Amino acid sequence: MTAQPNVFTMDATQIDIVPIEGELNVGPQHPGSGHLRIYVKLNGDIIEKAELDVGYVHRSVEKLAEVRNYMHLIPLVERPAILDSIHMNLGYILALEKIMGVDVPDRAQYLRSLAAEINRIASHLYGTGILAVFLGHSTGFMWGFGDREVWVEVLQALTGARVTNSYIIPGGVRRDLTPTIKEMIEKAIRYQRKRIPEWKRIFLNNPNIRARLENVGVMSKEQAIAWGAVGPNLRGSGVYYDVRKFEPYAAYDRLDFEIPVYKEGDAYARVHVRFNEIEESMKIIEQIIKEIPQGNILSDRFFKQIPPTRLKKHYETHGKIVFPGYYASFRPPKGEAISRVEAARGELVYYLNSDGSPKPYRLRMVTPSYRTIYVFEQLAKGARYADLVAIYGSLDYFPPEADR
Amino acid sequence: MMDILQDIKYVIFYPSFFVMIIFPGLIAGGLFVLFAIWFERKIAARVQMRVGPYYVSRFGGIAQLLADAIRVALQEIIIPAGVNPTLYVIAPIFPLLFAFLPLAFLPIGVIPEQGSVFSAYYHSFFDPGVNMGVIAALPTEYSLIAVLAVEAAYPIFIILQAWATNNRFALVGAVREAYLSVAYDVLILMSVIATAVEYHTLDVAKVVQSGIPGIVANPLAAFVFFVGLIMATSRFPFEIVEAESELVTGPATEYSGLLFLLAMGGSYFGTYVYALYFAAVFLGGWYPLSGFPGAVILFLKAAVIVLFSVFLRSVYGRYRIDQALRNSWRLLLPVALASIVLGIVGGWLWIR
Amino acid sequence: MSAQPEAKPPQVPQQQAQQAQQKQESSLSRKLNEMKTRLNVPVNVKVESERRATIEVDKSNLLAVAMALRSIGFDHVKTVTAIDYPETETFEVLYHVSSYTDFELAKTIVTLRTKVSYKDPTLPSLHPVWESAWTGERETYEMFGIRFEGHPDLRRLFLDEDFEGVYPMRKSYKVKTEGLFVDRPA
Amino acid sequence: MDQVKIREYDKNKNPFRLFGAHVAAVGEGIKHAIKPKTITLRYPDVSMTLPTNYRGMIRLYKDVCIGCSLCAMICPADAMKMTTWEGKKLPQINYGRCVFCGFCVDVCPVDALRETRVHDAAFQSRRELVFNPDKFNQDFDQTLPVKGTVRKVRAVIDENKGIRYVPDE
Repeated sequence: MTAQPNVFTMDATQIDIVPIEGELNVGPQHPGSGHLRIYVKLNGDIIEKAELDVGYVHRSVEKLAEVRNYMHLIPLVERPAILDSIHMNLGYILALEKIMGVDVPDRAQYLRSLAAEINRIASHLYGTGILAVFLGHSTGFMWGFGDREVWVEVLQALTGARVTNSYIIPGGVRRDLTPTIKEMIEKAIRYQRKRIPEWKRIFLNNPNIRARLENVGVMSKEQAIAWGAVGPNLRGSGVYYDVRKFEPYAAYDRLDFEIPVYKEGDAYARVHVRFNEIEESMKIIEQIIKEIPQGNILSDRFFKQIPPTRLKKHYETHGKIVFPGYYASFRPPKGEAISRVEAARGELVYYLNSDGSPKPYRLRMVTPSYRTIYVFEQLAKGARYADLVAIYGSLDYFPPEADR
Repeated sequence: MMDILQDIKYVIFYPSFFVMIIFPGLIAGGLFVLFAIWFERKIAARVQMRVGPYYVSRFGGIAQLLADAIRVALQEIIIPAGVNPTLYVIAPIFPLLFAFLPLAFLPIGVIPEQGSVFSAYYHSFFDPGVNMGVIAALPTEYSLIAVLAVEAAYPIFIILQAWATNNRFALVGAVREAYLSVAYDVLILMSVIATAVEYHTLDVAKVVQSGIPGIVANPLAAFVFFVGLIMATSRFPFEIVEAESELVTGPATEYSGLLFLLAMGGSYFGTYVYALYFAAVFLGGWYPLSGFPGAVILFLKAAVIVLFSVFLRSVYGRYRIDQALRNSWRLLLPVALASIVLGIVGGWLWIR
Repeated sequence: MSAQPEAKPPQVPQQQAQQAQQKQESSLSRKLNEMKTRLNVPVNVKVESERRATIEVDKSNLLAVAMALRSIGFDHVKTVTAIDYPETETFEVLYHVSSYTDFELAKTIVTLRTKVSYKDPTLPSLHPVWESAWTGERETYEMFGIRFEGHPDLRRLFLDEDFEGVYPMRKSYKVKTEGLFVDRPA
Repeated sequence: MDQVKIREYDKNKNPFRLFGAHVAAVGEGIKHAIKPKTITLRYPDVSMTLPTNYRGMIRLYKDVCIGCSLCAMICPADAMKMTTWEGKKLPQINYGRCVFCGFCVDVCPVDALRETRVHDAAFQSRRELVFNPDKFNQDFDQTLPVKGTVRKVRAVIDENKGIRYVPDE
């Protein structure tokens, strides 16, 4: 202890603390941990090391992929992140379509983007809610889930299920957009737009929340790149990267939207990115329902295989695609494909290797939260114990998605 | 026969007994705390797009809390291995006790010489400061400070409780309580000193009888005291000691059953007693009424404070411990100092 | 919220943008081939499209190639994937790498593939080159039993404590499946 | 590629603005306490009717079924299995495994499987979760154990309240 630092200007990391070491097992039965255990090594109030003991909700998707055929995998791959299931589904189908060489009609492309953006809003609201309850802000938690309910209701009308949508199939989508759903979406957008100022007053601009998030878990641009951060966490650190811009899939090359990037790299910037993305997503959805072209929602290759009587009964009257028998068990050609989509939490990568049999030889699924594990461990080092949950929440780390 | 009734009436309305046990003490306080928790859940539910307690009883689930309290009280009490069982069992009683005891010094009304049920005790509870009797369990001329002196013992027993449970989460919570108490005690004490200087007295009854509510005479002190109140009783946004997402339930982590009820009840009783004190010093207390109606007025004012402080749960998250400390020393301490200056000026120019 | 424009890249007119796109098509292969000549180790570069390329490399040269890739702007690993080929008793390990900083390279994913045999399932860890390989290498280690030498924390990640010695993602680890009929054996 | 715009959030920490933000937050809370936007339902007194295209429990039309096994082949969860029933190949379903993806319904070439809107079901044991073709052939019917009447409502998106419930006949 030589020169005393200025007590009023120093931050948490500069304080000399008499070493009092101890370990805390946060989770998996801990109210703030979710489905993982965080082994925290404390020195006073400062975390020396946080080790993530993951795997409590491991579903071994990659192993099961070896014994399931391609259609069976659609519900399986979306299970790890049911609140982001459209993206999980979409990434897998993109890889599969690359191997099969299927062209997707325009209308289906737009519908994919539509469902994905609705899902992105729902997922961001969920993430904000979880962050809020980690900070003790129970209203943010309930509001996140309450507002998400509106979008889930829209998704349910579109796909027929609340979260496990299984909406996207090879060659297209399963159900068409109807005027009723269009109207629902317009109302939902208007509702959400009205809600955002309220959110700002009670949560985002609340001095209490700002104090908890500003300068917490700061990740510089270089660190974000080195640690391989993804999605809003990466963009919160000032890196301009979004798969929707760099490798447009679905209808994104025809849509006009911005990618919010923040410079600061702290938890508050990450929350801001999410809020701005909700606004951007609503803009995208508005464009889609205005510009969506007419046409089929399934690739002609499969569409022709559906018997005309069934088409008439289901597609022409209810806008519902029924499957040709081909889907029950098909063999794509030999080959491999790698696809990436921008899921709500970040970049989602699928690597699919087909040996010509009805089952994939190898499916590799790298989810955004999986890539956040390392980021989380690094960010927690040197943080205060109370900030552990703030960092956890602001990274939007979702244990089942990481475990797969 | 009449004599016995008269005797019973004398005993019941004997201020020491009446204040501590009946009103606003144990019975009224206990019921009010249950109501406050119900209100906390119900108002949070309204803000949060939910319904809240609904099924138990017909009036918005108002008996839900009673049902919950009975359920928790009847749960098995588990005493962990490796603790001192005696200490473990008695530890949660102390915080509750020391949250409640300061009420003894707090006057809740004045006794007119005639016309009130309390008039019989006019002479034995005479306060020369206000030239009237006061309804207080232990009337003293130093009640402004005496209440705080007893209340200051509260955090020590929280630490004892955590120590007795031998749990790391509890210990971290206890350390936070220790740090926090350093911050809020200073604030509360300074705002009270400001008031004392302004009113030239250490007697709550005299402050009230002056007829000027503290919040008018010294709004800064009232604000600082209110923040200190929230901090001292672990209400949001200073619910740092029990921080659920970090520390499970802080010092109460290991407790179950009736002991859990006791361990958690302390902070609500603390809020209640502090609110009574706040209502007396800063909100004009019972003035201009006297006797029992005055006490009811005081109680209602305190109720508003308690309900507002539990309502804050639906607006705020919790601060970090270092932020709470820094804010209290950096932002509120200057305000508290200003309130003392204001107190001196006000006491010099206005209140004689 | 103040939105301050900062670090604007020069706005290119439509025509120039198209030219840039054509140039970009070749830029990946040009960059990779440049790297190959500079490296002076046997590598097999295959550019499949403007967005995908594969580099096959012997495991002894893996680290050198990774360094070279890093130096031309590939700054993170997306996935570390191992594939088991029981017929040849080899594992193939794939690193999918890309870039965040270089906007041209960000549009591409380069697969760095190498092979290890069952007999000596060790690879040099690429953690010193790309920190982001940390999770993927740990998972590949526990699922396939491939050791990454030089990895700072090579322990099991997802599996239970009692999974010692069994590598579930190898093809020799069978998953039971059921038939279509409940009353006839599959 | 658009222009890269790097934003910064407002870092103003003026104590008076902080105080103003506190007041705004508390005011917002009070506003919602006075005029709540409740969206939860008082289930089971009030129960929600699901939209017509909802993928609920599945019902088999035994007479229509041709026993082609496509449903069992496409079932991702091994819930749908074929069985020999009265000399005919018919599907049976195990609701303990069903994930309600609706693939079987969509793939059935003769529409022998249909989705119902029934969603809330309770069973006494796991054995009951397996529906043999006869049980599968009936509409799943289960009355909710509530005293009095259950009010049926339908969710409607509302611009001000998010979700509004209107009575459903």
